[in-house]
Amino acid sequence: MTNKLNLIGAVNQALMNEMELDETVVVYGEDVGVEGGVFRATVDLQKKFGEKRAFDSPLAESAIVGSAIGMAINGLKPVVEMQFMGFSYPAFNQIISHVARMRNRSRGLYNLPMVIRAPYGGGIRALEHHSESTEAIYSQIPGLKVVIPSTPYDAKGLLIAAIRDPDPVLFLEPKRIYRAFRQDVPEEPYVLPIGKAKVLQEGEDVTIVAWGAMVRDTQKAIKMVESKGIKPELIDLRTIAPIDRETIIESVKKTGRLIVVHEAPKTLGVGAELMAIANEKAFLYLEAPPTRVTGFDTTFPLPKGEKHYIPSPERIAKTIEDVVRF
Amino acid sequence: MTNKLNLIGAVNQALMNEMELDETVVVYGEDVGVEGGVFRATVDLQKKFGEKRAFDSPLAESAIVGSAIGMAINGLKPVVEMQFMGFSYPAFNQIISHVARMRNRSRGLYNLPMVIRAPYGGGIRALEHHSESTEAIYSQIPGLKVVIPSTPYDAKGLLIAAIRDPDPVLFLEPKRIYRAFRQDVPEEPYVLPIGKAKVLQEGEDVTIVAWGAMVRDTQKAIKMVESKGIKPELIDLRTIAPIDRETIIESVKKTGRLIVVHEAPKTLGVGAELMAIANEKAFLYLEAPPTRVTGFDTTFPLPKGEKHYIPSPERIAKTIEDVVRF
Amino acid sequence: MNFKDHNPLNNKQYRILDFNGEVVNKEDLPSLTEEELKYLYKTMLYTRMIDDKALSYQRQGRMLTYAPNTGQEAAQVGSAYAMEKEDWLVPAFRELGALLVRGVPLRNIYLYWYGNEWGSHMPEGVKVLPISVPIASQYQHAVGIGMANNIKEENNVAVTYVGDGGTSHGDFHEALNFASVFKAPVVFIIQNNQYAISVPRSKQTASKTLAQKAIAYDMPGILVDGNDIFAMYVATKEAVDRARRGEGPTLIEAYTYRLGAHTTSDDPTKYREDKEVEQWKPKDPLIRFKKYLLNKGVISEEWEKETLEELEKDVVSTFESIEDKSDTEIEDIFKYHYETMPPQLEEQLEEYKLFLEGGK
Amino acid sequence: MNFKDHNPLNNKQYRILDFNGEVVNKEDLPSLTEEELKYLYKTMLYTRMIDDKALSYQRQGRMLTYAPNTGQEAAQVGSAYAMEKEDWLVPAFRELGALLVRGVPLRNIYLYWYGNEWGSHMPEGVKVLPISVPIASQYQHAVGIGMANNIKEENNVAVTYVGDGGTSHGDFHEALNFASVFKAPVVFIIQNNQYAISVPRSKQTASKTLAQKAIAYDMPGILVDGNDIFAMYVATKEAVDRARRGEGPTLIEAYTYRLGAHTTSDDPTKYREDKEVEQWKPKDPLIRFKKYLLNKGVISEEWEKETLEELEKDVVSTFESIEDKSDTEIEDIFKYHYETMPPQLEEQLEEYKLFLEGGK
Amino acid sequence: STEGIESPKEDIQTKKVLATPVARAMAKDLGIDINTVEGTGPNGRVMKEDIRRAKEEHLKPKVKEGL
Ligand SMILES: Cc1ncc(C[n+]2csc(CCOP(=O)(O)OP(=O)(O)O)c2C)c(N)n1
Ligand SMILES: Cc1ncc(C[n+]2csc(CCOP(=O)(O)OP(=O)(O)O)c2C)c(N)n1
Ligand SMILES: [Mg+2]
Ligand SMILES: [Mg+2]
Ligand SMILES: [Mg+2]
Repeated sequence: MTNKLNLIGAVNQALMNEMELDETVVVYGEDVGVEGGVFRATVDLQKKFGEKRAFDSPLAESAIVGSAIGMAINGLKPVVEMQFMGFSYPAFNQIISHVARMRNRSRGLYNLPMVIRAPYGGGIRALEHHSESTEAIYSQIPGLKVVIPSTPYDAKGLLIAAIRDPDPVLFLEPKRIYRAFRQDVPEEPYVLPIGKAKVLQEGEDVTIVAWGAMVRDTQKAIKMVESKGIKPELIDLRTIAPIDRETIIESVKKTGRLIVVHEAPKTLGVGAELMAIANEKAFLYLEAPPTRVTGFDTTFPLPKGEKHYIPSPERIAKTIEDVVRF
Repeated sequence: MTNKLNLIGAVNQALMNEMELDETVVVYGEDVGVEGGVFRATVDLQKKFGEKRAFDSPLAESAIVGSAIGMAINGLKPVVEMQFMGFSYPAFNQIISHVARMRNRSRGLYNLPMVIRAPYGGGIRALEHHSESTEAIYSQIPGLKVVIPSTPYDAKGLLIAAIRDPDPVLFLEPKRIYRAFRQDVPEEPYVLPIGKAKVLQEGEDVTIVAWGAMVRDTQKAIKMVESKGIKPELIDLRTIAPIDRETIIESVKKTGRLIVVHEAPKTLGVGAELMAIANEKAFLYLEAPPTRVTGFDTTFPLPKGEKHYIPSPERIAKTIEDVVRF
Repeated sequence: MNFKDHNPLNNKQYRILDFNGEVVNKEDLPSLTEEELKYLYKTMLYTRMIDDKALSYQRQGRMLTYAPNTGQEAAQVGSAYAMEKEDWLVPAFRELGALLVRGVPLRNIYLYWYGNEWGSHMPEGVKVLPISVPIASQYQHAVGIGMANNIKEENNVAVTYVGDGGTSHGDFHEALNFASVFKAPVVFIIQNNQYAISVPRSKQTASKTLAQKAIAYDMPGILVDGNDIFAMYVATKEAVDRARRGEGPTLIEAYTYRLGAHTTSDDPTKYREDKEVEQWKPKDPLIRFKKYLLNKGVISEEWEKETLEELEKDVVSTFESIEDKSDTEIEDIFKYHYETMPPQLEEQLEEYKLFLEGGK
Repeated sequence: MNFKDHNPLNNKQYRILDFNGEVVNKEDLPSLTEEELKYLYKTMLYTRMIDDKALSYQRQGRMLTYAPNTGQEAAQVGSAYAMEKEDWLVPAFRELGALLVRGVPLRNIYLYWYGNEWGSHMPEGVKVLPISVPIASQYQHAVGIGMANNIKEENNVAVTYVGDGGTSHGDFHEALNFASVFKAPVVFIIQNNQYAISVPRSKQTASKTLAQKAIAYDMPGILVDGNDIFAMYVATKEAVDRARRGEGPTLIEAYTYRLGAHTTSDDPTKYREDKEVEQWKPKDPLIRFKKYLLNKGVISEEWEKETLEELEKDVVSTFESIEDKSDTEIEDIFKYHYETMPPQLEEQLEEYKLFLEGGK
Repeated sequence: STEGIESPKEDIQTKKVLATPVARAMAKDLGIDINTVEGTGPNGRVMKEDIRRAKEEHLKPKVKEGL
């Protein structure tokens, strides 16, 4: 059986499925219980599984993550929510100093099968701190996995995989497309592999890598350039850490060209790493400089400026043309 | 008049000079006052300028940085210390959400002329969290400047520049070389430009970019390869954010080759950004793939493993040869 | 009044006006002129009006997310009115009444919620920090302001606000601890409006009162009826005076209620009973204060009607003066990150402008 | 004993043995067997011996930075002894005595301070978390362990430690608040050894006691003479029992003194008077307990001498068994970051091994 | 890594040739000195096609060799 679900619905169903199957899964965070999350990702979990397994916490991100560490050590699989990625920073010390390090610190004794969920990215005309994309910060932390789905189907399969993963996973949900479209999503639980990118569209002229909400904008851009005879290959990175280098490298070797599209600022964004990888692993195949289309090196603007910030399909399309015609 | 100072002495003198000249400069942090800092960077400041301007704070990094924000808004120039870079993370929310954003948030009204100092990097056989190099995390935050000196002379000039800078500066001190060597340092205050890299050695075969303690290791590596007729150009990046692209690009155009050396993990390190810049700005000049010599994508090991982690002169030398012979 | 007489462990609210606008604590009744009383009430009406209009603009799709203050006007206006010209206000994001008292023009406020950073650019001489969204983080800024006052041997005070939810945050604790250690002249106000979005106060912390958290720092802490403008004014005044006298910080819990939604994106019927809201409605701080003022003959229904008309005009014209004219200038996105734009930013700005012009 | 009888605001230390080893609170004297008493004293001696040897190895350049526990043995051993087999210990980094009581082998402890991660790989069945260096962060892990116990309806308790300095940290506050809201079965112990490196307790916080910080969470808080092993044992036992009964968390301030340096890198003469140290020396928890045990005839000087010899042998042979044999295996640096090494790490490991072999 | 291609470094040219890495790789493979190839790309950049053409020209019998 499948249902037409949007991305937030798929997240909710993934949680439902796993809480049903595995009673060690517990879900908590700010407004997660009674209200079911400010985006309704956790709606009905408390009704269905009770206050013990889906509950509201006090307003304290460090303690949310810090307590999840203890829970994970003590046999549970906590799935905690940071209400927005921009409010994950009070938990930064717990994440970098403990979540990512406990397994190595204890030489494999204490693993942390926990998930930190957070809506991320801009484009919903929100207040300050509600629009940022700092995946590059988290993706450089050894010991942490970072996953970003771009469709309802992927969201469900990747979130279930994240919950079942023996290692801690930061699961970032592109809030701009929470309700953008629906897809057939199987009712049953299923997993998609963490650490594997997905070739969404084969092509030969240029490799384009995107993730999260930017996948759709990139698809729009591709539509624009296809009419001009350009055949891009589109890869949805899906896992930002660890990066699926194999898929990227293979594609770049084929096309000789790489464009990375992300919403985050340019400097030290994930684009830089993908460009570096292309250099290290496919240098002699390069026919044009690996390139990035990104947000500016600025704070994400308040709503009246945000349309400038997020790379538009037009900006992406222009870059594709530039790179292909290089 | 000059004195032979080591790097920590130069830091101390820079603070002395500025506190003398500018009574709005105040220095505080954990163990900063009576003790003069666990590395003695702030020694005698309290004696000289009193408890009001150099003092111990409670053990709370977020409040140290958070209060410095208020001070800076209220007319002072706080220079606060994070005892180690690995303990700056509890302050991460204050740094990314406020320090870096206050000026833009208020459209130029509230600037924050503050400095956050922190010893950073490994190689002193220290406990966990005492050896890390996470400059890439901070260097990607719009609104923040990140400076790393590699010599006593630079340390003094750059720290004074940081204190006088109208914008917030994260000043990272390579603790491994705090006492490694002495240099003639003028007693008088002087500034070196923030945002400018320094060509330490001209050469034509390959551009090598390093900073902090890795500069010296790179110099050792260069000695090794020079005997083989290789002439590297060595650039000390000095300011990690914003990067002095001009100096890098000019050099890469000349040599056609780029190697970045850093102690931080490879993935998403500053090396990736420099490689990306080389691609964007000097692609057609590249005769070999831009390359990096870095720490592993792991947590910095406890002392019995640290010798493996930090790129050794031998590892660097080998890479230079590989790249030049490419 | 003396904080010593108000042990927060007794869980008794400090009050001057009761729900009917009767004075129950004559001794502490502040001596304010009629002009001042009118000003206070008018500012509360203004606050309410700004909320009401913002909500209706929002429903019409003319405004973005907005966080209303309805029910908390006394806590905001009363406390801020205790400040002096040179004092600093360090708000969270639900202190509209306090911002108005401290001289922030409505234009700024609406610009901010309308999604333009210029809203946080305060006019000359207005010592108010921008709205702070990361919960409790602003408490530490106020501490730093206070510490700087001590260092500079200046006499100003910082007044800062947080919600009940914010008391759970680490930054709250660190701020109070710093302030007490450094005897920083800071007044910490908690607007306990009983909810942090959907999470009720009872789930936020197990302590009987939020004011009692002051005991952890040997700091005076007082529980105040936050819907009583006189109580808020007097308690804050005493705290401000203490701070100015060099006696250090104070924690004030303003016990109040968020009559509206958390923000316009929120639907409170999901997590609280209408009954509860109904019970709080008669405690509306405007009703209470109005009764008092009518009784005293300070205002009349007439006066209120005229005032409301005047305020409405002001609110409507201010909103219309920014509506559809407040798109962010592209340069502004780049220009204010550093005193001088680094080459990277200049390049990005240039490239983007070229792109918009359709050029290479 | 009942926590209600020990209001932390009174600033009176809970005590059973006085400085001379005399029982001053007969009622609360725990009924421990001679074997138990000997075990406790022996463990204190062991702790002291491990410190002494580590310091001398360090001076000889055979050991790295080490954080001594001298003076705090009663606080550590007494509290940990109140735990049951299935309880969790969540240490900071200065709880050697507690680790020993909970079954952490000295080999692990020395390996850790010798700079090898295997020191934190606890043997099967030892429910002790690794040493936690980021101050106060571990308090939250203990809370999570406690919350999990509630969720799983298990009966275990988590006991966690922090220093006086750590009470200033945001994580401390958030942990206590969470624990009280969720009634987590956690015992929070503060080893107030009067210093955070160089910063004295008086500069750390303005509160009279650290125990009174419990009031902020409506949690029992008790100030205990931390150099009195019985008081520490009894107070912790009551807290552990309470927690196990589902009555929630407790905060215990162990009032003690760090007789040694912060770590071997620290020189305390820079920031404290010898006089102060001298005043504390007679309060050494070992002296007090020994007097009691000698008086009671539980031990003899003979027994102590023999025990010390035995312990010294153990300590020396353990240290020598790891000395110079504990270099980190290269693979170990890579292998434990994830259950399965991602290709990047495999490649980096391979490349590095190749490099070491001198290959390409 | 550097893909193991071994060849001694060319003499340092006073004027840098502009070329894409793929063109440099082809030149190397085909034993062509990229510095002698005329680039037809933007700003005289040496492209894949230029190397291919250079190779073809290189293979063409030279006129003066006819006897
Ligand atoms: C650090 C942080 N975490 C989460 C949020 C999201 N958030 C915005 S308001 C709010 C509730 C705040 O409650 P309270 O402190 O009681 O203030 P109130 O909204 O009631 O005025 C939350 C969780 C935030 N802004 N900052
Ligand atoms: C978050 C953090 N900040 C700073 C440090 C550096 N540091 C290590 S121990 C210490 C003092 C701790 O004092 P206290 O909590 O009293 O414990 P004690 O050392 O006395 O046992 C400091 C500042 C740290 N480890 N973690
Ligand atoms: Mg400055
Ligand atoms: Mg609230
Ligand atoms: Mg201490």
